[in-house]
Amino acid sequence: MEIKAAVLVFPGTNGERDAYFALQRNNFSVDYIWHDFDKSLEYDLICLPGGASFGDYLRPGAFAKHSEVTKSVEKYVSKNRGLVIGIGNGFQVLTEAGILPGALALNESNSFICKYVLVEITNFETPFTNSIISDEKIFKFPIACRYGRYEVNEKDINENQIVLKYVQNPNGSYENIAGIVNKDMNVFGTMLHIERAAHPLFGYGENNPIFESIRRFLSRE
Amino acid sequence: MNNSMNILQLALNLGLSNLEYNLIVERLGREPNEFEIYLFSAQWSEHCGYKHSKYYLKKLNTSFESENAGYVEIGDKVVVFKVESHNHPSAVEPYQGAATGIGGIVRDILAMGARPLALLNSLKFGELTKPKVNKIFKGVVSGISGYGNTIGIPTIAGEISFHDTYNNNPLTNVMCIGVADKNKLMSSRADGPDKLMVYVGSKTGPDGVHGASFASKEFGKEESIERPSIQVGDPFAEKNLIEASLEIMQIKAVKACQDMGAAGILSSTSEMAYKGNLGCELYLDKIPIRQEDIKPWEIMLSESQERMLFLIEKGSEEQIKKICDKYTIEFSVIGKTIKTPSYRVLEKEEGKVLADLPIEILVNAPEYYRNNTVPSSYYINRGRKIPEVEGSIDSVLKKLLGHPTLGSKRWVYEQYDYQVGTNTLIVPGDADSSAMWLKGTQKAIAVTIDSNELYTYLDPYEGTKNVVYEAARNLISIGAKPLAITDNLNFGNPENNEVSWQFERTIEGLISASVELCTPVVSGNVSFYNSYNDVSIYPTPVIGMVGEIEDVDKLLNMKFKSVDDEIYLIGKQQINVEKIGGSLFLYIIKDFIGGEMDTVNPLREIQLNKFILELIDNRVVKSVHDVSKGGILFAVVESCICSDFGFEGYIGSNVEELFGENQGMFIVSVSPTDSSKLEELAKSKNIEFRKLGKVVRKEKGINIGIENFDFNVLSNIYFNCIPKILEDHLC
Amino acid sequence: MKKDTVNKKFVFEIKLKLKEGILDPQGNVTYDILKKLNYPVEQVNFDKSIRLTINESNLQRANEIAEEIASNVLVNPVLEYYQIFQIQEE
Amino acid sequence: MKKDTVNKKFVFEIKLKLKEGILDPQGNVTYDILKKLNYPVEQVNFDKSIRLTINESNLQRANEIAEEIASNVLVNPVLEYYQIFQIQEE
Ligand SMILES: Nc1ncnc2c1ncn2[C@@H]1O[C@H](COP(=O)(O)OP(=O)(O)O)[C@@H](O)[C@H]1O
Ligand SMILES: [Mg+2]
Repeated sequence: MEIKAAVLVFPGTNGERDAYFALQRNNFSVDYIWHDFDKSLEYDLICLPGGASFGDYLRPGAFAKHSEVTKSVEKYVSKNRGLVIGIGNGFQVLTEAGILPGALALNESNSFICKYVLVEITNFETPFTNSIISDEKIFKFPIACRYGRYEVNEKDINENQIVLKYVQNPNGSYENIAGIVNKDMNVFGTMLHIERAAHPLFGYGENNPIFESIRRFLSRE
Repeated sequence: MNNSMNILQLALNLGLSNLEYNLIVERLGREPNEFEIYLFSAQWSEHCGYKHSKYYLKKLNTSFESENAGYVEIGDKVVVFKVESHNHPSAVEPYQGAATGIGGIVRDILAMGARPLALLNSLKFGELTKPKVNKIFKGVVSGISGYGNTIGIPTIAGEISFHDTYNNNPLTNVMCIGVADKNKLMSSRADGPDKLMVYVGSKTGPDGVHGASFASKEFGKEESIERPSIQVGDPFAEKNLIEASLEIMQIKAVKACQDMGAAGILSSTSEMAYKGNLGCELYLDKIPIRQEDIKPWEIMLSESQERMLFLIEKGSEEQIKKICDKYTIEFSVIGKTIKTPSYRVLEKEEGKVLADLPIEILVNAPEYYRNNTVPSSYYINRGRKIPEVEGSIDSVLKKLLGHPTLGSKRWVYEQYDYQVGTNTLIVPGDADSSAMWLKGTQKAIAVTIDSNELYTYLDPYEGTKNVVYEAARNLISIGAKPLAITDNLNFGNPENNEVSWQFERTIEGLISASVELCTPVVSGNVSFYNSYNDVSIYPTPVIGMVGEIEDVDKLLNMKFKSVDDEIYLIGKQQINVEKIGGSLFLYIIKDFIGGEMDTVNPLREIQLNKFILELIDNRVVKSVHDVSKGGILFAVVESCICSDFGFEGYIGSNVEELFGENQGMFIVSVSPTDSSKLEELAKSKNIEFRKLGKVVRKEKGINIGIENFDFNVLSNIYFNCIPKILEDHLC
Repeated sequence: MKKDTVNKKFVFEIKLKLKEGILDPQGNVTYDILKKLNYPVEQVNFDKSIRLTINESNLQRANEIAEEIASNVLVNPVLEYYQIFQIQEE
Repeated sequence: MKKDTVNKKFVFEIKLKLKEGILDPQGNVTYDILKKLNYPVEQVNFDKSIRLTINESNLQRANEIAEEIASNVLVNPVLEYYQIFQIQEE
């Protein structure tokens, strides 16, 4: 069964080709969607990739929330049409748009951080993690951002929405949170560049655990 | 009479000499008007006109004036690359200076029709403990991070060194690499008359007016001179410009492309037309401007960032405008090429003519050549006796690891996104060079950037050769075959005999090394007037080199891989302690520069390089690291630290043998089962080798027989080196 | 939204301040530097300040627009709150 | 610098504005977005605003300190100029 994924491209986005490559390698069929797209999104998976939409001016993701396609994503989510993931800037867009709770603030160090971190998967009961075929709970992924510090009001997030936690907090994120889902568990956002774990040449396994889980989840339906 | 006095005075104020002014009058056969003098002052500045370097650069075996960047072919791809400096702007405003430096070199690559895929940089700063230097350092690094990361081009490698010669003249050299399909390269040459010159990108403001002539002056004097209005980078506009340009260049009606760099509209339009043996006509009212009160000459000279010039066939305007609208950037037809070889600037079409100049006079700045004599400092330096280094090996090693030139640059490269684009196969800190995968193939592009101001100061000719060979060794170390060179020649005041001599000898060294290694110089840049109060920096040629990796699965880094692997020194075996002049440890420990420097033996080197590549190709070795700054012990320690292993063996018995620098050496590690194979191969190829020791667990430390170092102690000094200095000298 | 009346210009400053309890890394870094330089500072806060020139027929409308821009576009309510000031351009 | 007198707290706002002619990319892009959303804006400028709490014995000393901090540490004189305001903390 063909699983269709869309990679959204905002002005300034620069991780779209990385997301495309990773999704393709994980057997999705992929299209790019430019940000002025205001029709309904007929895809099984929507990916908001990393980068710096609108130059990250004002705040990362702050302007992308006004793009037509973001409204389309909102509808897509409320209709429960499929799954949505936001990576890095994509996560920032989702929080700015209120599709995911919380916000991403300036790193504690006041500077950009690009490095590998270890994260623990804390909830295996989401579409993004429930088919991970590994006994491992700890994974290595890269981060690359200046605004990666996750902040949220305690009351806006439930424990089971927290999917990934840093083993060692790199940026001051609340409760070591590295990735979350919404209450309906059809939207996932993370500051980890999971799409960069796309090939053994980059020091990862043949398959990406998260994309693999998404694909399994979607093909089961 | 009065008027022509004023024009001459203006010319002098703008940095032209009396002689040059007379030359202009003579060539034109008339007095230039005020507007035209502005044009000449920029186009004939050192930065645009290459007045003091043209004569020498012509000797390089390359057609250097033709295009925005050079290239090599790998498979059915073309790899385009160039290095460029932004030294003066970085001294005045480090963040924006570095940021706009990135923007500029990226547009050079883009102008060739290639997608920019990776960045490297070579940075030079004074003593980091000085508040001023400290600020410049932090500013430059965050400028590169802020701009490079935002446009989504990874910064994958680089080099940084700290020396007091750069206290007032930091160097920011940035290199960019792009890839295009073989038949898709774009030219900057106008291919016929009556084609439209199209302006694409951000609006024009008064930014960097005088930038070109500013880069052609030295600091110190005339401190009060009006600062050029600083160029501010807009990475979002750049990203839009990149995507728009790549789309525009797919259109057949697009004939040529040129970035607007130094002397912006003026030099891009004039050079594009001139290269096609044509003239051009520009209409000033068509140029998108940011503020109403900008003067005509400011528009021409402005170095506002994020702008490109295209030459297109009539009729394709709408198609191109649509792309610009999509990316929210300006589009405007600003003029056209004409048959008459004149450079004409009009207020508006059919309007007042502001300038009408024979284009070849405008574009061809005079060429200066000096009969250089060898400065006495050269002999004096060589004659200086290399001092005794007292103190234990332990204390010397710790000092080196804690010196920012040798300590880890992690604090820097963690601020660069080195992975966006997912082509980066070697991340910073893991090897002597980096590699970019050509997705869809087994091949990769290897890249490195290198310099050594101590070597090139002691002996510009041999020093430059050493640097080029070291760049080659860096590529060899990861398994790449060196293909071509780009160079950035950072020098002091070229009107000074010593500097002029250094420049000439550097070019000669560059030519000889590039010929020997079969790596032509395909692009480059010259930066003069890096001086302060009449003191010039050490001559600093920076060499960028690109190589090819046949099979990505064979890529190697410098990390040791497993306990009990054996470690060999391949190549030259005994440090000639008579020839360790220019070694970094002498500068760090004794503040000494002088003495006899080791030089490369081309035949031996080339043999050695071939041998190392063979070892890698046959998967005999598991890691390779070239021996360079800091000598043999430092190379071994670095491999240990970055791989979390210890060492046990013997390297040498005194400070000179352990830290002295000679040419032509590699450290390799090999599994015990393969060591005999390695030895046999080396013998059959007549390559010298010596077993230094073996890899052990890090808990056992780094044991060199005469001394045993605690792994964690060394590792901490190495990784905390820069953060510690910044912390201790917070400002 | 077009009006026939002649429009005037109003300039507002929208100030975005971090909410109580939200870390201010820029403020902290600057504080450390100032302390090191021996300045008697007790606290440093970085705010964002955005100046808007608005074309409207009257102050009240302009005020409403500024309010709307601040709350819809500029502020991130998880991290920040805003204040609006009408200013005289100097 | 230490005084025996009891110190008071003074709060200042240092505002950093871009000099005439210096490009303001953030302001420009924000302007574009507001225009696209049909707000009647004519111009948008991004300034920096830094609040300093200073411990000093009297206002005049505090003022001098604020001045010194602004000019020595905060302002980037090639791009910006500064203004100092004494403020009442709300
Ligand atoms: N030191 C050098 N070595 C080789 N080529 C050089 C050198 N300096 C300049 N060039 C070449 O001269 C041309 C003009 O350089 P430059 O003025 O820097 O270009 P741009 O107009 O892109 O700024 C380019 O083709 C460049 O590669
Ligand atoms: Mg160019």
